[in-house]
Amino acid sequence: MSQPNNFGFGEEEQMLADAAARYFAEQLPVDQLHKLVADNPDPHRDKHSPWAEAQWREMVELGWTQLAVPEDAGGLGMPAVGVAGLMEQAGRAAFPGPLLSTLCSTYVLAHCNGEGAVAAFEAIIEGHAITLAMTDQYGSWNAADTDVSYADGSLNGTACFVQDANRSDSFIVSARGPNGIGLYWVSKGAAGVAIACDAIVDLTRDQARVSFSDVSAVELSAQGTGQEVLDSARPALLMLLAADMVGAAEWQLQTTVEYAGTREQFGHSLGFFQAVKHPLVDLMIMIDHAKSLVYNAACALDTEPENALQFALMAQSAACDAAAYGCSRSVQYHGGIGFTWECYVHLYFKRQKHSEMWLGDGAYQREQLAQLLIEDRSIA
Amino acid sequence: MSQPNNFGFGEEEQMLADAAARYFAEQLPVDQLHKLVADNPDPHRDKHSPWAEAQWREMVELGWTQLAVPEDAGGLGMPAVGVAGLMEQAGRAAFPGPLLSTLCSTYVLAHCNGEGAVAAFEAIIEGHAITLAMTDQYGSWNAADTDVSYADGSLNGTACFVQDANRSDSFIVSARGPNGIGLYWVSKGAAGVAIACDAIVDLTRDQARVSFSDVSAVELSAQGTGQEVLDSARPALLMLLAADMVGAAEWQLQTTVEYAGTREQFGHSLGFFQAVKHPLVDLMIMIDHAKSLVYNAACALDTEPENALQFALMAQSAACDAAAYGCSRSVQYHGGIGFTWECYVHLYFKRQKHSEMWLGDGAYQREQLAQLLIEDRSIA
Amino acid sequence: MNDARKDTQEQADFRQYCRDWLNANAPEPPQVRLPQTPLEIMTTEQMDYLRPWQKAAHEAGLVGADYPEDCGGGGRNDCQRIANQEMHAHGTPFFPNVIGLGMAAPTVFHHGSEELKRELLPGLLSGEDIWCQGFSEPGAGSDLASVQTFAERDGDNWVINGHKVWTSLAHFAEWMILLLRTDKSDKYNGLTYFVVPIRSALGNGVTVRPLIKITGETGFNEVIFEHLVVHDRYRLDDVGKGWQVAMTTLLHERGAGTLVTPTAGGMRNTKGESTSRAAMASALIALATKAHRNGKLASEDPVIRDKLMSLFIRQEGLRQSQRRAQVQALTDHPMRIPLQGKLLMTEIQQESAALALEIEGMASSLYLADENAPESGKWPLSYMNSFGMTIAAGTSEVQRNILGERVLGLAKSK
Amino acid sequence: MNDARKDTQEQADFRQYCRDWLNANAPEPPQVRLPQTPLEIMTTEQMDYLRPWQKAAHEAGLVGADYPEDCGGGGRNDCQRIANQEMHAHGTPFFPNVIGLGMAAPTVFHHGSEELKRELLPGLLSGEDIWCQGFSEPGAGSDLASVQTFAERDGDNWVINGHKVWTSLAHFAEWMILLLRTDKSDKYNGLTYFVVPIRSALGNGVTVRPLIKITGETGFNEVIFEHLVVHDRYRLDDVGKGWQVAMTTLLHERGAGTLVTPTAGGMRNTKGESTSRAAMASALIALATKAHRNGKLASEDPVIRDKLMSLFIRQEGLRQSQRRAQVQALTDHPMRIPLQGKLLMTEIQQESAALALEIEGMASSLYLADENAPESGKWPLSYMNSFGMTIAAGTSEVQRNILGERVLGLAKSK
Repeated sequence: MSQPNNFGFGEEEQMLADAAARYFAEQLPVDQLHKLVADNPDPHRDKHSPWAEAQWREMVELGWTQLAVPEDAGGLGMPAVGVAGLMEQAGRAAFPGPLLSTLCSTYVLAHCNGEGAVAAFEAIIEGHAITLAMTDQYGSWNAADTDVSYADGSLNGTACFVQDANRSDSFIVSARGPNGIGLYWVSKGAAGVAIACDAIVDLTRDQARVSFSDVSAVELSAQGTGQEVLDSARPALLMLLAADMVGAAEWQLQTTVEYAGTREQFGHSLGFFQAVKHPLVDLMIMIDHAKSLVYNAACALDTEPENALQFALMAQSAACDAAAYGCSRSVQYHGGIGFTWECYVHLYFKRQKHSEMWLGDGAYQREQLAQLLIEDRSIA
Repeated sequence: MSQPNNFGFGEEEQMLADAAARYFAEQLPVDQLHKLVADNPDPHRDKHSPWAEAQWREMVELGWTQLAVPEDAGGLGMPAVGVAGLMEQAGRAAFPGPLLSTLCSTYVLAHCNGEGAVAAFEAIIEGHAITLAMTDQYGSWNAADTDVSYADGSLNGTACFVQDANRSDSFIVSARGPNGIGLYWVSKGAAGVAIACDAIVDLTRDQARVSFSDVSAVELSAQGTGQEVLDSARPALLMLLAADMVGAAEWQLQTTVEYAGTREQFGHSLGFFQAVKHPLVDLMIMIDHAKSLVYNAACALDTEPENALQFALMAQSAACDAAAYGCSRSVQYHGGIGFTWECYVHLYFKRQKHSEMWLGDGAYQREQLAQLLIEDRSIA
Repeated sequence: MNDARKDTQEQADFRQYCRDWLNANAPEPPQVRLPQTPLEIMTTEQMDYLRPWQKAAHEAGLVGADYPEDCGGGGRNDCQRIANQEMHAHGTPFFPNVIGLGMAAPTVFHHGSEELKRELLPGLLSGEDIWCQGFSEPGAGSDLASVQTFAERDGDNWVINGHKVWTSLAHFAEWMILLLRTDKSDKYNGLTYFVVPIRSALGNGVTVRPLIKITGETGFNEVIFEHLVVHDRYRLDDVGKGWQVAMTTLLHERGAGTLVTPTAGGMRNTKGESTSRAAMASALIALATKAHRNGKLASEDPVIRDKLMSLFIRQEGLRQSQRRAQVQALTDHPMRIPLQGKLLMTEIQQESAALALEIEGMASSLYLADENAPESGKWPLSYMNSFGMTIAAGTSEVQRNILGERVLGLAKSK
Repeated sequence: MNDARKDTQEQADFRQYCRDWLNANAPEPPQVRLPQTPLEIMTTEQMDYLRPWQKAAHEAGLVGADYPEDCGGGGRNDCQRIANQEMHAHGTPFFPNVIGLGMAAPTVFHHGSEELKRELLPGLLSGEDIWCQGFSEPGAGSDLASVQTFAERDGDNWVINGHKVWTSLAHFAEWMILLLRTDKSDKYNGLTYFVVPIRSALGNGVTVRPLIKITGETGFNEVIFEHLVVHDRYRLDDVGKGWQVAMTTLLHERGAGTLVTPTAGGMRNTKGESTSRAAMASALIALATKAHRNGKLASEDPVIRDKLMSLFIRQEGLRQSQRRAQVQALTDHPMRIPLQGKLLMTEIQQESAALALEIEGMASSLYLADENAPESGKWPLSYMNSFGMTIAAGTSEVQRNILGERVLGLAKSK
């Protein structure tokens, strides 16, 4: 290994993380977030979910949305560990907007060599949000499984579980052609594109099925090369999602610890009781592991890409475990109040359960890791 | 299902269980057991392990060793649930003798139709101890995996992990012939039999490799029928072992609860602390599940054999879980004293870890059960 | 399990009667969507379907079978569980007056005056009067003895002021069981137990406001008392004995009381779907054999299989333990298994729902209103609702304390 | 991870020096079988191999690098961890004076008189004097402050009576750090801390008796004091300040102290086998690719794979957390990660050993003396020994209290 001791987390990265923490605390505190996204509790409410569009615009102005765009494509070329720091803060704020999607798309584009990639980077720099449309009807975690086909320059089929579909300006579509998987860029407004919102549990996310009917598309990565691009981008995607989840888990821990410190029962604060104290300690440890593994994975992206996949799988597995435990314990220890809509805890509960599944849960990451470490015996 | 509500546990079974509990409490209390089997702590001591031979003789007199021999073979034909009650008490006493082996052998013999089976039953009635010699060098839990071969009336090869080898009078050997697996009966003293003791962790057990060199053997079950016999006997074997483990786990629970009630730290008994109290409650629950499932499996052997396998797999899985947790918690909560040889807790710790592995651990049973319940969809 | 094997003659006759009656009279499946449990009944349409069913079952003698006849019961001996078994087997809907039947009835029966029993129990058993429970308060959840809602004596009356929360069914309820403070100087001996007619007092000392659950559904409420006047005849047992009376309520809530609660149906009411808890893991297996996970069926994933079987075994373990608890010789402490019931049922349900989400994978993101949601979004809903169960009626943490202290005899933690 | 990247010039030079010295001077593998940890050294043969190694490493400056020269140290700045890294990388044996280096030295250094430091530390660092620890007593395990072994003042001397247990290495030790009660009326302020020459007092006020562990091995002892007379100059810090001094000891034991403990080697001493804790999961993977389980390799069993990877990830998580703890900006509480170390290392080790038994299956029944035992019976031995680690030096339960209270700020449980 040849990673710097500090994960490459220097002054610039520190400043970004601090700025992001301040920004979210001021511009989207949790009471405001709740008002924004949880105003209507009815499960049968309109499927279009409200989001923080104004804050997204401000982030564009701040340059955060183009952080990961390489310098030679006109972006800021921030090391991945810095992007992780930002994403962690966005997760901590349960940010309802296409930041994660756009950053994920950026890392996919970085591995595309089609001409379209340059234009897509330019769009991001201009403030466009781009998202990935790659998942099949079964929610497969193998990005090469797609129900969209490509032939004669146009796309047909449906991508499911597309994140931020309504909040984004365009899609990166994975499609199967006669020579294999290719990646294509499609504007949301293009003829033949239809978006059908999903009614989802998570109140901070937006998800849809996106159908393509003879949609003409810009090639980002030629037929037969798409799988390799997605494989290369996977460590970054996992790392970014894990960073988001770690931030959200920290919110869950902190909020629950604060509640346990004030709520009294049987003459003591809840935190006095080992049945509460010890699980909260275990949660803290799980979060610490996940966070350290996220930084390690991010640092590997910057300095030892050959190890990035294994480290990203570890980070995501740890983040999923921390998320699952954090969800369960934050509601349980908030007691009756934690079971109500008015308590903010449910926002994070729902976001984390969603995140746990998006790129594959912990067990899935571990089996992927086992294939790397046991079959290949490539233990670091 | 057509089981009686009380698992068939009637007066006679109750009397037997009570008598066994009294017998062990009087004739082999744990301090005496420790003196008998744990006199020499040196890990490099002689491999021959001391055992409760006198008590075994008394059990023969009491008729306990022939309880499971069918009435038409001259035995007592006790329902399986009664045998389970006895085995539970033997496990609770960590009995160092060939009772479990002989009862397991009895249930194997019950499915053999060779002439030898009659003679073997007679031997058991006369007080002989018989054990199973069926395991290959890898400790395979599939009883048909054997390293012993049968040809021209004689056995060659080695059976490993043979329980009570030195404490038994004869072996039931699983051997592969040209037409498949058959079962054979071999006296310990027969020409060509060699016993090499294993140096094992468990102080209450005896284990050896038994080698056969041109040993002539009595046929119990003809070539090609052995697998079926072993499959038929498997529910009984699992149930008996699980009963033994449940009894031992109850000892672990009770002993640890008593210690937690008396040992004081920080001005309270250990049991005051939820970090001790709640895990002990969880252990109690695991034991209760395992015990109930053992009775259910035993009752199924008597009344609905078609369901006996699935219930026995459940019982053994639950017993393994309770054993693993009971081992870990009993030592941990006995603290420094629990880590010493003089504290009796280690006797049960070692016995349970041994039992957990003998017929397959919890995960193995669950995969077997999944094959029954998911593939066959034969859910009760 | 053939429950009939050990029936007395009275039970055997009654069992046959129940079967015949159910075959002829069990209700048709409803036109409205019913919630997963009676505590979540939200609409009058649901209530209008369920109330007549309880009334009919009561008239036929299947509800309150063991209560005396002058209390509206059947006057039978240990026959309620026969009726329950037959109703479960038949897959009938559940009864709407769940708090009345399970908690209020035995409490009134054990602690109420003869007059009060005869006044209240018939309407309770028939479902004409729905009941709710006023125990929890914003500051008194697990620590029930710290309730602050106060009743002040005023001649033959009491004047009640305070705030109760998590009161399921309060928006339908005619009556409420109510634990109140009558002496601020003594935590345990300063409590008194009342039954209070709240419906008639709505807007006149009583306000019922719906609370919204984490799921987005309503189903429980807060109830505010402002100078509500209640006659002393609605007091149960002596002044200052409220804590003891509440224990009777809680014991029955935990399934460890002396009177068998009339129950019908289970999680679901439609006849096709299985109605017992035992079917929870089977439902998961069925889900796993349909759901895709990582390119194959979830039921083929060995890690999922292992978890599924673990849950299945725990569920069967619970069932067999409850069977074992019926045989005195087979347990060493009469409360050892009964006191595990609530803890295990709710935790198994929670873990089952969590595993269902793993099985569904990304499809678990889809909720009730999504036409593509597996099983109509039932599992994310169940998972969220499961926390209501591990929190309410004694959190899992409190249940473990009770087991450790009462059964294992360990020192009291609080 | 290239630890050299951020070295100061002094560190870089010292690193090169260590490498050169180790290449030339690291000891040959021993003829005797060494135990898994220095706390289990049992025979003089083992000691005769290990003591000269510590002495040589000390003379070369690799032990005590950061201690002042007049205390027998190297007088360097933050160089001990450089030496440790190089010794780990080289796979040297461990040092026998583990309690001396890790606990006694920093305590004497922070609380002893200048004279005492110069008297005791050179022999401690060189390994000439082996040290042991007298904290635990039969009635004082986790609750350390309730020690009863009493020291009574007698002019310039103290007279000691009482009983210490679980004292590893006492049978080799020249010196002991000793927490004693000097005032029975005040639990915390009635303690005083001493260093005591026990070897010279054997048979004359001090008796050392071996205790046998659950594994059948010896390795720790009970120490009985009967009227042992110790001069007041061997007291550390003030009378009544023993609890505060003991905290210094425990902080260093938990790896959260200010002085880096000299450590070399790891679980094993042979050069071929990896020497660091980080290799534990790798060792399990290697085991799983050899062990048969249910007719195939254990490494092909998906449930085993899942557990293996979980452990591997936790282990890497701990390692990366310890790396993160070095960067102040990346943690919000300076003790948050350091205080996790002991808890996690010991629990990961325990779970690793438990998983190893699952991987071995029935072969895990075979113990040290069995010629067919996988890896010479190492794993059942490790599993049993692991409980020593989760119990000693603050049980896992106590560690979780400490983390919950000091880091999360929750109310004190005790």
